[in-house]
Amino acid sequence: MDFNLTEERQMLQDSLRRFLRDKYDTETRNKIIDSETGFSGEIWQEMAELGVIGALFSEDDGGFGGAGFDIATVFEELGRAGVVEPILDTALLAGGLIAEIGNDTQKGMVEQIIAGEIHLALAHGEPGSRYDLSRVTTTASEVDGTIVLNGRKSVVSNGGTAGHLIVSARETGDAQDPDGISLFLVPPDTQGLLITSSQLIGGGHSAEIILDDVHIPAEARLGPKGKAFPALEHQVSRATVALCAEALGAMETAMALTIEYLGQRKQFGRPIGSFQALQHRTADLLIELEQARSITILAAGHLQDARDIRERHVSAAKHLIGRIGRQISEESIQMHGGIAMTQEYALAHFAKRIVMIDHKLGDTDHHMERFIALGAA
Amino acid sequence: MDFNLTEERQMLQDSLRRFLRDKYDTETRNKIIDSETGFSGEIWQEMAELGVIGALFSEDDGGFGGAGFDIATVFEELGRAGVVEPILDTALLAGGLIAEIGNDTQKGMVEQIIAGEIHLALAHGEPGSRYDLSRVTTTASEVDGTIVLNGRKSVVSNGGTAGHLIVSARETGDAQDPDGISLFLVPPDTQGLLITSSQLIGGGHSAEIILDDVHIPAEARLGPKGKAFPALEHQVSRATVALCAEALGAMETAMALTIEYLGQRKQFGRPIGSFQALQHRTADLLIELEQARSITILAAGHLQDARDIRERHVSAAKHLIGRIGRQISEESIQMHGGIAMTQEYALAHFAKRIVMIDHKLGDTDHHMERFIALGAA
Amino acid sequence: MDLNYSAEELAFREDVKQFLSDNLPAAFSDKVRKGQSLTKAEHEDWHAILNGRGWLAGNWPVEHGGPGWNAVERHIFEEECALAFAPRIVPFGVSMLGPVLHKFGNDAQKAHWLPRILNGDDWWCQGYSEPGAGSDLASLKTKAVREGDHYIVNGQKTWTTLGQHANMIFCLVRTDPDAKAQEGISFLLIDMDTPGIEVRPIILLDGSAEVNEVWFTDVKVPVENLVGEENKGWTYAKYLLTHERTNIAGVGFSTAGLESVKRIARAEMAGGRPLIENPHFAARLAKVEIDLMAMATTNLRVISKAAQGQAPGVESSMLKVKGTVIRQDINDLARRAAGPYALPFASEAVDGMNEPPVGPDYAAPVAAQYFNNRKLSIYGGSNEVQRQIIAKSTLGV
Amino acid sequence: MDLNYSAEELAFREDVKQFLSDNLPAAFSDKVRKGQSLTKAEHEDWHAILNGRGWLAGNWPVEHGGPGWNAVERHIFEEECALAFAPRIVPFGVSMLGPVLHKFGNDAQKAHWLPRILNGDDWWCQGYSEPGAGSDLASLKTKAVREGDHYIVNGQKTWTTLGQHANMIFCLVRTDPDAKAQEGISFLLIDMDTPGIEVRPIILLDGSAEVNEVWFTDVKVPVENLVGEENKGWTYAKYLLTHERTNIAGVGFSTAGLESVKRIARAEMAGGRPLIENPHFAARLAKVEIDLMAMATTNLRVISKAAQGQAPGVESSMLKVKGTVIRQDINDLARRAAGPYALPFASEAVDGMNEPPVGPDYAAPVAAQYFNNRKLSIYGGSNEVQRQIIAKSTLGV
Repeated sequence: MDFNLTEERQMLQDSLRRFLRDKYDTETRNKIIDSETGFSGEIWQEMAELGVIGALFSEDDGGFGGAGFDIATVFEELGRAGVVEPILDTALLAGGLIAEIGNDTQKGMVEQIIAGEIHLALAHGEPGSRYDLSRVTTTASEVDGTIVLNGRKSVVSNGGTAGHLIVSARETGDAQDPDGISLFLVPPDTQGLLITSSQLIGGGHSAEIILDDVHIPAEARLGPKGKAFPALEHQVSRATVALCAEALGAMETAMALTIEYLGQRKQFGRPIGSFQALQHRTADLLIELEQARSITILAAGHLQDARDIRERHVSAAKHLIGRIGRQISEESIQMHGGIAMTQEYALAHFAKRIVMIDHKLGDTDHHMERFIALGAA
Repeated sequence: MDFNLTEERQMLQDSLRRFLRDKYDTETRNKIIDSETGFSGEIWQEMAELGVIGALFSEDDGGFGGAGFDIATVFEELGRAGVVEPILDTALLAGGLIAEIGNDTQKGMVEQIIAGEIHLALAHGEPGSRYDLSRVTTTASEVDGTIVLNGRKSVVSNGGTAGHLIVSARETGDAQDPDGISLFLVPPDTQGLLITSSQLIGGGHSAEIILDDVHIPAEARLGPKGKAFPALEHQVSRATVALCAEALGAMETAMALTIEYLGQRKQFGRPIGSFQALQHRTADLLIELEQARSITILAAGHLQDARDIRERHVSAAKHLIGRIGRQISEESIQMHGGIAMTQEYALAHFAKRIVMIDHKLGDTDHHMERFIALGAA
Repeated sequence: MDLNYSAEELAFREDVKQFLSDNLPAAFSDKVRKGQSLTKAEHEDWHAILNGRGWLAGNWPVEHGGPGWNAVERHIFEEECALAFAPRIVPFGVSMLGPVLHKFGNDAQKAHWLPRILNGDDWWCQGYSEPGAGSDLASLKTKAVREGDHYIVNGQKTWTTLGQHANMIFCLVRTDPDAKAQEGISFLLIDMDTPGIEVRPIILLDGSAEVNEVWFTDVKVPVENLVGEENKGWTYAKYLLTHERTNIAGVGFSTAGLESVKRIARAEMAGGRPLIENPHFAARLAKVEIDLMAMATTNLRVISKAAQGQAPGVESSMLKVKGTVIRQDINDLARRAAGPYALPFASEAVDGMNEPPVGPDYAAPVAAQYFNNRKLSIYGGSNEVQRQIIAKSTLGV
Repeated sequence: MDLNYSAEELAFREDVKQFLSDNLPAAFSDKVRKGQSLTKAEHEDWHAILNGRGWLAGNWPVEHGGPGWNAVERHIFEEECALAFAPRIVPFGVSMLGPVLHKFGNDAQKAHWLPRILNGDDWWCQGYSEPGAGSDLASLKTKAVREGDHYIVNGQKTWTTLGQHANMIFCLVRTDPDAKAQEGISFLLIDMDTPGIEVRPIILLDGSAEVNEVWFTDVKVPVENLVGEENKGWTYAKYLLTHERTNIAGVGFSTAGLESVKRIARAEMAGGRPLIENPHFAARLAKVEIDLMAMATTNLRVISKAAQGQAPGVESSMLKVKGTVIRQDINDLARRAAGPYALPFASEAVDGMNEPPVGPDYAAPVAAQYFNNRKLSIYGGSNEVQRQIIAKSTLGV
């Protein structure tokens, strides 16, 4: 049993933390958020050079990490600095799928991903799918080696700016059936794709994507026909751990800002941190922050275990992060008062980011139900 | 709209409060709790003379009240004083059923009930029924004008000391079917009845009752054959409002004791009520106490409405009382510290009584589910 | 005890319903339902419609042009407006300044300003809060120095809601710098067009620009714009804070909000069934609904006492805390119910732009409203201040 | 990072399991599982069994007869004991007095008292709390006045757990009445058979009689029973409070408790299905289980640091608060799960009487345990005191 980071991860954490502390303040972030693409190519490139993306892939895939604790280390720092660049979409969701089930040609993209040269998005969610991972109604029909996609994908993070889309579509089975789902690599300029991009609360962009008779070659299929679900679930669980770690980092910053503010701000002639009611609430938040840290460690540590154990821990983590995230986010704002409501004060971003993570890859109730179901199974 | 008590109810409240303040201190109560029957016949008689029982019956039935606010007025006072006498079982559950569906002979008992001369119990719950009111597996079979009862009744409040039992049994239908349930007046000395009494936490006694070929005459049936459920549900809803009001009164006392203690008790050289963390928690409890009062008023006020409206409000009330009850009970103990854990300090009884009410006639989750189901219907 | 409204009250409720059905423009209620902001002109139109019926200033006495409602009637009116998704009455002139002028204004001030409020000639805003003064109003620093028949005002106000639309501001200013914290404060009416005033928007975390900073640099204010006595402003401010507490429980808003959540939860599918049938979501909904049932009854108890002439005491603070917690819980449920579609940022939800929304209509405003309404427990005397008031009045230590 | 136990640790865990399976009397674990109290003789038997294996005093160094375990091994032992429903080791001699004597006792005291603790010759109890002194230990009033080679002790102690079984008590007494609050306190060992000592049981709200008041009237205590220096007792008490914090998180108890709740919820039927399938109950269970998963990991993080020689800081306070809240939540679930059968009062659950239980076995103790364990957040430094420690160490104000 050892809860210390390895030397390599410690170095990556240190250098990433230093880099972001120097480069990523609230003003910079707000400019990035309001920019055309919603992210900074420059920052992206520099993070790639620091090894941030390579740390998310195993050595076999050309990276130098890829384990749960690598993911947690990177995303805790991204969360701590409030980074809005969609590394999760490119490197974990799309990149992870290519590395896991892509053929040798497709896997050639991983090197470019690690180098920070290409951006990807996973177009999976649909208007009616909510958080059900196996619900896919977009269809893929194959005729003479050509595949035709029809359907609609919703709230596709990074979908408007990605150079490559991975689109899920159903080849067989009912709408909810895990079996029968395939993944396809689709260039965004393919005819029949209508992509409408919009800003997300808390940073980043997403796209609504309509697929109207989109023709792609059969070689665009990623992995075996209709059997993509296990890989999808696996990569989503890795991304879910990343979201937990990101939220953890963001909560650390929210608490640090709150504690600093409680010490500085005076009301009725005393620092507000000297008021016992706020002290005890702060203590409760600090306790919950440790709970959030522990459940993230636990999920990261079980990411390489068998499916049921892995998913049960991941759902436990995302549930608890959602629960604690709401508490820390709301309490940080409340204990600050009005200032926390302003866009130009750092906390505003962190509070939004933490709460909106509850809307990504399953919310706290969804994962609680899943935790219960996995335990009963 | 008028939230003032009528003059009659105000008088009853005043006289009952005065009587109990004089007669019913912690030492007295603890002696009553540990006595053979678990209640004081003397106190019972005096309360009957004050009109406490008569206030629970309508004028048509020989009383002078019987409405929701009469029930709430009486039971709030009983709760405030921590009274353990099982008036609810005799007067509301059993007495209410006799008044509602009894024939003229049976109704003759109401006068005796009001006079405080007889004690009754409703033997309805069974080992597997939990809080499901329509689950009855005890059977009644009629042969030649004689009814034979077989089954088991569990946690029958006042079942060991009542002079008359009302036993529910199934004449037709499945175990969960509301239809097919009848009620029978059974003298406790009838052959085939095995009654084992035990103490309840928070005061009072209950009995486990085994019915082994218990023969009773057909005239012992209360109301029409197999059609007792609506009356049962109605009287249980009246009793549920009584429990809510009792819990409300007990919570008022718990808060009063807590507030008094916070002002007196010193720690680190200051009254502990001057510590802001406790002040804010006290404020939250006082807010919830008002919530508890309001939901009780609301349920009492809808007790005479149509079934669905009535039951929806009653379930809302019992749910909220369970939720707030736990909070006020636990927080009162916590803010007191060790002293609250001792039997001889008044709070101990109130804390227990409040929490154990959640185990009577449906707990907070049961009533939440019922509230949801009644809304969806 | 009687939980029922009287026949007169029920008839009045029907009147209000009918009036709203006849006179509330669908374009306005649509915007409110979708969480969109009204333009200045739309606000003014709605005020004019209400004023035409004599119902703009529900808490004003008849002699000043109010309808003479008691607490129950005011409650009925507010509740029906909320349920019909009517725009909020902009409170600064009608609900806040009005009562202060009724009680403390001189005859000239009453004659001049009160009709202008009803007629919509002035758009008032509030200059109370200052940077660094949050719930501790007594520590404010904006100074007014008497020079001849003017005050010269210097300082800064903040959290000035809708100040961008206003031509008038009522301010608390420090007129005696040597007095103790709560003394030496005066209540001034200031024309926003006076040279030296600058209004800068504060962008909030939901992207909205509804609050402002107002800067005063050597602003000349005629002495006749002083309300009441110099250095007694704190008294008037406290009085106003009490009057601001009308409808503090927000029962109508919560009731309407809960209906919106149910609409979303009926439309959203989760695991192949409507979300509203999901037991965990249904449980969250039921708990808030029951909390609201209880709180609405507490509110009626307070209103009923007020209609009988008893002033509400600590109950106002209780209703403030519970009322805002319930509204925030409902906002939280709405964002949960919307699922992934809560993520896209819908700028029109808050500042009146009109891009087509991403995803279902109902999802567009929910996250912004959730974040924006974090303010409910902060402003108007934070919930911490309210808890302190409740505890002090009970514990007495 | 590595969440796995080492091969040695796993082997040790197997050893402990095997030992418990071979040596823990079923009659004892049965009583623990049913929430019944052990008799004095049963407690002593269990201590003797553990001592026979050298495992009675897990936190004692080898030189004094301890097994020399590090924090991880201690944790494994405690967890396995809890999961096997082994009786708790009575902590007063082994976990509390022992470490104080190791560090502050003189050689004679060590030679005399330590073997007697291991051998079960003495049953120790604790004389810290006094009426009116709760979490504020420094305000204690029991006096010890030196007269020749004795102290004369007068005063009253309370909350003395299992004092009815004890022949020895270690006490904090005031030896310098003029010193400031936390000074002038000494640490005395007192024979309970000395004339002038009276033990009176305190009946708790669950009917149990496990705690006592102890009255001292002119009790003569030989000066050689003073531990360490006169007037330095506060230092030793603080040291002891730290040592009392071993297993402060109670992970094993909570894990075993959660299993009990699941057993009840599988057996209880609600609406025709096992209660554990009821979504609302399942949700309560899942939340606590997940809280416990996280807290157990925090606990391991602290233990792992401790095994590496780092002293736990504010984490102890965090584990105290979260650990007790989780245990209390589990007690709350157990009482809910039992339904109406939680109502009957089962006196054997707490004081060793043996009436047949009403209803299923599992239901008998749950309500009493729920009420009894309200103490968890009160004693050992109340959760309020712990929050204060956490806040102070972070906010520094």
